[in-house]
Amino acid sequence: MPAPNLLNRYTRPMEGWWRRNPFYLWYMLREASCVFIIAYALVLLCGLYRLSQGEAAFNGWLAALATPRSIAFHGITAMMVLYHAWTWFKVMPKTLPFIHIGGKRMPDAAIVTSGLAAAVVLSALLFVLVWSGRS
Amino acid sequence: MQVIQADVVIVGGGGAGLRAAIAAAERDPSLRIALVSKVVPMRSHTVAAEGGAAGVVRGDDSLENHFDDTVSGGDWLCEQDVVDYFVAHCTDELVQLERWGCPWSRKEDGHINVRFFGGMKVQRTWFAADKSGFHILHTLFQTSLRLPSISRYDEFFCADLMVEDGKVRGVLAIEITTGEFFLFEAPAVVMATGGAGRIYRQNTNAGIVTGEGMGMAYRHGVALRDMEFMQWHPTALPGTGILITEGCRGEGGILVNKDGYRYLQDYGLGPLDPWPRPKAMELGPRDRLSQAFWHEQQKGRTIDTPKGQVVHLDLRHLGRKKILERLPLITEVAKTFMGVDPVVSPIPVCPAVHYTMGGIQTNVRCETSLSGLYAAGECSSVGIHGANRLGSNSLVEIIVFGRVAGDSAAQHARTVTASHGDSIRRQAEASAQHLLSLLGQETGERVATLRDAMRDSMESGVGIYRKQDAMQATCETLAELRTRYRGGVRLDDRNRAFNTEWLTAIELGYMLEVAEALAHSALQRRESRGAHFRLDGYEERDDERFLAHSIAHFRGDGPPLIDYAPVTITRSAPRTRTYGGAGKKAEMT
Amino acid sequence: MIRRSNKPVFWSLFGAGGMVSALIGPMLVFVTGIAVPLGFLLPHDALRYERMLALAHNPAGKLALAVVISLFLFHGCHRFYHCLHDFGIHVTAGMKAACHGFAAAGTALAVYLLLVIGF
Amino acid sequence: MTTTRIIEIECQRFNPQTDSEPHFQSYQVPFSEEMSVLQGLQYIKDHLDGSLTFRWSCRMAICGSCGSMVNGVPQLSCHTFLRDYFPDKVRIEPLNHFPVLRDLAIDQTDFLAKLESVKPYLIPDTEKTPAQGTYLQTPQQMDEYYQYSECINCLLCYAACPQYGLNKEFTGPAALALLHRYNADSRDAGSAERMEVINGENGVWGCTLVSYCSEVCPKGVDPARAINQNKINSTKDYFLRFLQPRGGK
Repeated sequence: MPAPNLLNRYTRPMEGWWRRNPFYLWYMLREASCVFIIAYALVLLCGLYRLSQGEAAFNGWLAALATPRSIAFHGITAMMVLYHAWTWFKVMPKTLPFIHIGGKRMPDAAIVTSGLAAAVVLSALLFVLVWSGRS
Repeated sequence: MQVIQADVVIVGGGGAGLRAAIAAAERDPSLRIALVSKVVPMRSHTVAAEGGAAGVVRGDDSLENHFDDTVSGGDWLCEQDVVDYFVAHCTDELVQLERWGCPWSRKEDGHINVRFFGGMKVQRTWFAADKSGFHILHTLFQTSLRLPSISRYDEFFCADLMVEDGKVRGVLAIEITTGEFFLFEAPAVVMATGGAGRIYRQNTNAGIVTGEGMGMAYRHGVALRDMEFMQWHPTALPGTGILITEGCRGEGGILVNKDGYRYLQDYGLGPLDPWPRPKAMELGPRDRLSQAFWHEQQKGRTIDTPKGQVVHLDLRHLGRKKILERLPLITEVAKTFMGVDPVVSPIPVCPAVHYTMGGIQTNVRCETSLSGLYAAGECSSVGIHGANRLGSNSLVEIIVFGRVAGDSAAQHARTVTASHGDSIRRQAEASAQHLLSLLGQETGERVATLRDAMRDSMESGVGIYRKQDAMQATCETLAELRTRYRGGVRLDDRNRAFNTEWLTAIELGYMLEVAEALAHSALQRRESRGAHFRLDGYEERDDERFLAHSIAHFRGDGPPLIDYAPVTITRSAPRTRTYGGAGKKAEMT
Repeated sequence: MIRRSNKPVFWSLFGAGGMVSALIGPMLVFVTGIAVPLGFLLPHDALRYERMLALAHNPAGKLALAVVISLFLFHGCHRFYHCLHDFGIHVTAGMKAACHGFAAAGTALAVYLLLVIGF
Repeated sequence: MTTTRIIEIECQRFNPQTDSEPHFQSYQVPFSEEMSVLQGLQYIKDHLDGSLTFRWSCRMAICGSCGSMVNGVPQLSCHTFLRDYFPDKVRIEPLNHFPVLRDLAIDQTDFLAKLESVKPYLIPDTEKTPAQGTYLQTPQQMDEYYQYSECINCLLCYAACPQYGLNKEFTGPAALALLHRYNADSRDAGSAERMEVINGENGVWGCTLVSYCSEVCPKGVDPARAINQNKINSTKDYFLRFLQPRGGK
């Protein structure tokens, strides 16, 4: 048989690649969180617009927030943003150079933990701030 | 057939081949250098070397020490002038690697760290954790990328040498992807194809270590020297033959038999204390350690496992920290392939074929008897290993003599005028037709059948210990296997593209011939020296008759012709090889 | 010569937004979208008009609001076009510009509104 | 001896001379406790079907030849064991994202070109001769780059990286990890030369931190980290050039 000069090459298509492995599904879920973050920013923007229009308008916005549909949306958004936050801190060590403390390399787990701790502290502060303003 | 014009063709992309390519390219950037390798360079077997490379750096060490360790380790079968050249250039080459980025392990102050290896008086082994070969290979490969005059032909299987009028004229290779033939025409060819450990069943070598480079030179009339000297590594994993580095013992690991007894003290390697101590006990030379295992097995003091007889390599006393820091690869290998964590249990080990001391005969300039053909690394016999290679000498051999071979070949290529290639092309066509005929065989045996028969026969006839009858039987078996091979192997795969079965069949043809050269060299050496140990009345070294290199000459379909050549002895006359306490005494007197 | 990517600009904004949303995002969504509207853990009037207006009048409050809205948008929009790419949709320069433009427009609107609200 | 069991190994087959699409073929392979997937393939090659094509060499996870998709996960077949799949079957495919040459053998030329593009060699300040001795480098300085030097180029990370699958121009995990290995080496002065690769659209910016590359790496190299800390370096480089237009040279 003569040596073939032009050989077929087969390259597997990428269609549906994210379904091939659970790792990719979790990645896609993380990326999908962006839609909810955008939507939430628009909700806030809308609130700011209503605030600029006066008390009645702003109260309308507040009332809209209390509708079941809005609560459901914010429920899902909260979960997605929470997942985003978790993945954000989990990959944080990968975005940093090695940190040496006293000649020892800081373990990745410590970086992840400090990130999560910062989130917990700041979230608690935010909660207290809002809570302290109750009438 | 495609024809490629080059000035220097280097066959083999391991440590020696890459070092040769770099040397040739640096010597003369106008040379066209073709690096032909059956695997992408970083897959070469250099990658698997663990322990390290010897180079004198400590104030309490000297070139003389390195010379003595090498020559006595080689049981005085070394070319002493070559060893002198070698030890004088080791450190420079290791420093050069460092300057190219090799991550040698360091001391706290930033200087290179060195460790003990078997058969060494003073710590001299440069190491990069226990991945020294890996780092050397990748450093050389990556450095070679800087040099535009090196053209790489990755996954080109070199199948034959082109020779005319006693001169090498190039090589014939198969592009593995397509199965197409390529003729590389060049006035200088460097063989850097590695050893032949795969002619044995139980070995530490990668699947590509099949010795066809030796076989090609041999078939074209270049002698194979000292082939009977195969090194068994005393510590490999049973079953797979995966290597457990000597570095383990350098760090203080001990070998014990089934009674937990450090049996090496019974074989002239003791006393036990102090430990670790150079050239004694577990840091004795590899041949002695492998032989001691054999004796323990005869006495029924080894441990019986489903994968064969083993002894235990115990590292536990070193402690978790040191084990993980100095021997991370071994820890991982033992866990994965044996399910043993060296921190908590001893590793079961047994000897396995490790290194081919003999090979293509060359002089100190890596020249062979065939004009224009050079050889370096494990495929060559430049003369530094003698009858038993000292641990840590092979990794440094590939860079010292890889460089020499590259330099010599470049120089040769500059002085020789290119000739027209019509007759060479006809020769290449003929060779290609012959190789292609293997593809068409309708009848015959499976490659694996012949290959396994060869391996079993090598294990039984030319193993750690050798006897006349068994060696004779192996020689006969090999002759018969060669006949059967000529009778035809039948391939399942008749395609040209990426036909690895076809390549294995070509390899097998060369392997059988190399195996035959080995077996006959062994049969005719009626003495015991280094790694060649006989139990049939020739247990002693016989300097009267055998202080000589065996030289195997190819004789077509018949058995090889074995003759002998003198050993160059400049200043170290043969003495008794002594290790352990006896060694201490011998040195003092 | 390899052309330099302009990603550093948008990646910085993406990263800043990702960090802010990771640090306080979940709590912010919980407070404004769940706790206050339901009166769960926090009273209904925690976000009452006067208090929010005071926040928007305060320079630090203005900054906080602008930063949250803007960075959330930049973070989300950057990731959004990567998402399109991941789904095998070819992302043109125009689509990238549209994504970043959307975030920039949202930012501009927020700043404008904060100025309208006054000090 | 341990008892011999039979496992089904299903291999993707593709012959470039006759096939336009791959298909699967099953083999019944007897195996023992310590047998790797590679040994299973070798058994097939030796005894059942000599035409099955795959690369292998060291069989101890250091040469990087034998990467393949084992039940959908990029693995070194010598380092993956049949016992872990029995009694289910094992499905072996060539590494994802690469063109298939034949059966399990993929075309690695694209990777080799990318490796070369990152200048993976020491670019010293001034060339010195061996006579001048070695550089000094403390263990802590080594620690900055050593893990990235442990890459065996097995390409599992490329098979794990959807960004490489979607965009073949992306330089990819192993090559960028090696780039960083040299940049982080205290002996090297070539960072500025390599910055161009980092800064490009297909340099570190082709990565979206899926980080599966680091997950599948058999040597703990963590290419995702090498890439993503360079996003910060690239960003600094982007803005600093406005402050010092000739900076970095």
